[in-house]
Amino acid sequence: MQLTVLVVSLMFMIIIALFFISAIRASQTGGSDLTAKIDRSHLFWGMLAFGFAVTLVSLWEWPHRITSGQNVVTVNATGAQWSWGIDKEEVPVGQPVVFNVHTQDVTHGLGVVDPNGRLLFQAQGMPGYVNKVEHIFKQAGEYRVICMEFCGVGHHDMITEFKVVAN
Amino acid sequence: MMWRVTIAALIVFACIAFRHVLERDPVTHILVQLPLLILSGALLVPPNTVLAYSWSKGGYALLIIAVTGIAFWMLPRSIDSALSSDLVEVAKFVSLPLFIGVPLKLGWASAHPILRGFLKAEALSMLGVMAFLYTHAPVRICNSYLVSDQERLGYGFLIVIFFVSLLWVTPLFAPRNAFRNSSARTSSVPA
Amino acid sequence: MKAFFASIAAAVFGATFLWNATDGLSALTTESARRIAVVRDNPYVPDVRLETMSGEMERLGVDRKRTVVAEFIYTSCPTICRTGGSYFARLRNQIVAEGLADQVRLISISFDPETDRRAELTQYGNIHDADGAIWTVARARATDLPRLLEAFGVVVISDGFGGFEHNTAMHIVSPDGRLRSVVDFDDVAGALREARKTLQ
Amino acid sequence: MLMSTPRNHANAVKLTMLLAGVVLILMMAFGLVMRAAQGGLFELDPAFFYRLMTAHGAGMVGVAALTGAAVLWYFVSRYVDLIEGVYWAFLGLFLLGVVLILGSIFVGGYGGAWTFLFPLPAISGGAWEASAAVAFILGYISIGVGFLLFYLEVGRKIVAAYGGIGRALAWPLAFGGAQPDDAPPPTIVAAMATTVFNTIGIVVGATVLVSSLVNLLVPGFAVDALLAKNMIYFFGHVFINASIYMAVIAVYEIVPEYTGKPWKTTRPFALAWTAILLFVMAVYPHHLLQDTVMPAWALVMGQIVSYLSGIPLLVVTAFALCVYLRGSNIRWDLASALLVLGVAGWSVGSAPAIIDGMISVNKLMHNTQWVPGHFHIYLILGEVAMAFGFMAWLVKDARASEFTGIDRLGLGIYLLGGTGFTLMFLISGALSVPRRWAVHAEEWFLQDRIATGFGALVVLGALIFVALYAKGLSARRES
Repeated sequence: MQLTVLVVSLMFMIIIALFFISAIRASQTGGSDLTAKIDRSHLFWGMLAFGFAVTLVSLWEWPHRITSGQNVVTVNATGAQWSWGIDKEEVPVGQPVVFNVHTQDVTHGLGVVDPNGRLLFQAQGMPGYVNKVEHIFKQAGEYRVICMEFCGVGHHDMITEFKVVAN
Repeated sequence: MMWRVTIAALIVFACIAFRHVLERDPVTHILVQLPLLILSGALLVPPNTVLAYSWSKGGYALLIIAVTGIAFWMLPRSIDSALSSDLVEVAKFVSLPLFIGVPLKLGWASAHPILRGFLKAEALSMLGVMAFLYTHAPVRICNSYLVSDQERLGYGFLIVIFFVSLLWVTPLFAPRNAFRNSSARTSSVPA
Repeated sequence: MKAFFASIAAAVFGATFLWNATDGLSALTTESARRIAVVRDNPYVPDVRLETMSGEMERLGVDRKRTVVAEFIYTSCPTICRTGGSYFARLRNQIVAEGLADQVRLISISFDPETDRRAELTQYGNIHDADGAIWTVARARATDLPRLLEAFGVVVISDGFGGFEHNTAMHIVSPDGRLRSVVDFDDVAGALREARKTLQ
Repeated sequence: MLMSTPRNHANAVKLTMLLAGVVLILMMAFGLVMRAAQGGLFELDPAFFYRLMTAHGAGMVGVAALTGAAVLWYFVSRYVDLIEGVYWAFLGLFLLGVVLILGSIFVGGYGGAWTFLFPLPAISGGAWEASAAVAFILGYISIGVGFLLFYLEVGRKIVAAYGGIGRALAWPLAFGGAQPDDAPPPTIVAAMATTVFNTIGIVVGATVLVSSLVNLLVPGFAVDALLAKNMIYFFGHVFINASIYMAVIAVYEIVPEYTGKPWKTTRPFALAWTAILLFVMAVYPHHLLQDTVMPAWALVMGQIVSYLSGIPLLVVTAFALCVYLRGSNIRWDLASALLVLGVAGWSVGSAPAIIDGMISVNKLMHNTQWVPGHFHIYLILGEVAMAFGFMAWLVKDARASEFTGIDRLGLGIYLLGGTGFTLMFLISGALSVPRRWAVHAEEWFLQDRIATGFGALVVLGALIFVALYAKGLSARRES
């Protein structure tokens, strides 16, 4: 997913850059640049339509939805300067796991990293509130919890581990 | 002059006569009674009175005194004291008109437009602080009032912010004494 | 120039005035001002007699051998007194654990003597496991209440539904009958620390 | 040609830009040190790292806003009479704020990041005292007051001269069928819009700053963390955006000098600026997409407005500049090249920003180095490039040749360094490297070290620009 995001972003960035490069070239030659090939109102309506489609697709299923039911595993994760406390050492593969993110002091960011070092999801832990985030783990292994919101001098040391096990 | 003094006196009299009703609820106490007392003080000053003294130039000294008074009466403990001590209650009825209302009006008249704008912006910010603290404080701020009252007071501040900013911003869309380009250096005319 | 000096004078006057009015910017509320004043003045608490849940009359004030940690409650309180009670229970456990059982006395004082009779006091004690040895629940006489509340700086107002709202805290009274400090109702560690100070 | 900027205002702005140039290089050097330390090139005490980070963040936001404000003042003073004293008061309060902030960081040890996210300033875990955080917040308040005075003066003069906020925003043209010739110039429209939203931002900022101050002085007076966060991000987002939207005035005013075609207020332009005015304020919830306790509508609004904000930028500003350049025979020199680069970099940087503004992506990319990736594009290749372009233009008369070898070298180094540096951030973000970590895992060292190399090029390029500017200033003084 992250690499897709990177590739898509770079693609858009290059397209935008190309517009400028072609315009800069056309500034001296008098030739036509990329903007000459596009009608501005088309660009406007095109961007609007594209945005509408992307919004619909990306929010059709609410990204923060929390399923309820018997096979949901709940984990309480509590951030404190500077360590994470999690009340389960093992969670199952293939089942929805809901993380209740708490904090004892300042704002922390719960980030869960898979055995390959890839960030799977994150949520903020804020004083006085409990943010909930759900994930279904696909493979067993050692996972790490890190802090994603700057919380003081020990921010980078807030690393703890838990296991995802097959049933 | 006479009718302004009469109205001011009537307002102060009403604030005293109905003080039990007004002070029972922090919303009417802080958002009705206190502003009315300030208003009564302001009424004592004839419109467009500009003090000709050199010390009052720019209105700074007067406005600082008024702001000090306002800051004092924004303190929750001052409100509590007014309710628990007769002396402070009397001081309230005297100080709000005379040490806030009067200097505020006098200082405002000689204040530079930027100073006025600055004070308006700061007033909105401080009202925001009050709304923030009263709606979200985890502790009871005034011993004399219930927590639910305190929260209503916070929302009262929000409503005040809404109307006051409307009052101050609306004229900026149609300034009375400004005609297009009256003080503009030039419009974008190619030379 | 005169205007400048007048402004400076007004600002200095205003700052001094506000500084004094807030105890050096540290107390914006009556509650925090009261705590600062208590630490500064150590006022004597009135030597009133409290009727405990076991029916004895107990003196609050001078000539005690123990430090008293007092809180103010009413037993029909649905919210904060209950929580306060559980923190008091924690404080009691700490006192036992640290061997201070014969040096610190905990009293929950009801300011609602009309409703809170012995039965109610006892029931409140039972809920929180207060057996009277270290921690007892007591009520003040109606005639003593005003000066007692005044001395402790507790303000009780009716919430309009038959209950009360009041500022809740733990009050530490040294053996010589002086109020030494006031800490948050949930600050068990702070109360213990302050109580220890009075024992030295 | 437009009437020129009054000499006294021009001199004040020139001094500002010199100060800003020096601060920029210092802050870039801080950034370079942090990147090198992350790459394991040397050991840095984490507490010191986070202090540098705080200084870098606050310093960069401050200097971006300062340069933007200088651009605005310089050009708005061509159209209305501005009081010079207000500018000096603004600069004085700004410098007072800088002194307080630097003091709080390097004397008091404050390292709670420029965002002062409640309640971190009050709960440092022993790293700094509350007094240091108080000094930091007082520094912000001083800067905020300075900006408030600045905008009050600009705002009231524009309102008086152009007949109200609506007219200054060219609403009669946008919504009423008035003719473009009667509309205020682009500078005025942009200045009015930034004045309105940044004044609102400052008022909200003052509220949360004072509340934080109350909390620091009287800890029992806690504030609500979610509300504080909303207000802080509203303020922070509006403030940093305002700096870019102010700096783009330099493009409207300077590029026409090079092409001979005036930049006109058109209907799309007027509509775009009104849209910007609303979007800048409505978009901030995209900073809170991971707070599931926020109302869902606010998060949806954050995602949608985040995308919509790209439209005025790409369809109006960027598109117009491209159309404008075509066949313009623009004279290229350091100034015109950097100004065009500024708009290009800003536009390019919007892509990763918009994508991070999607809730589902945000869960994976936010608070990784992806985020500094996108805003370093906005800054290095956007706002700061425009500021350097403005500086080069200010002294261009003092220089003999138009587009010298050293100009081209500086530009090339800066562009290469900026591109590489920001790309490494984006790549690291995609590889799940968290942002704001003093100590990195060894597997991230490679990207950190490459970024350090590119970062050094950025600093070198900036040094060349600032040196050329200083030289230009002194040459002009002699002549």
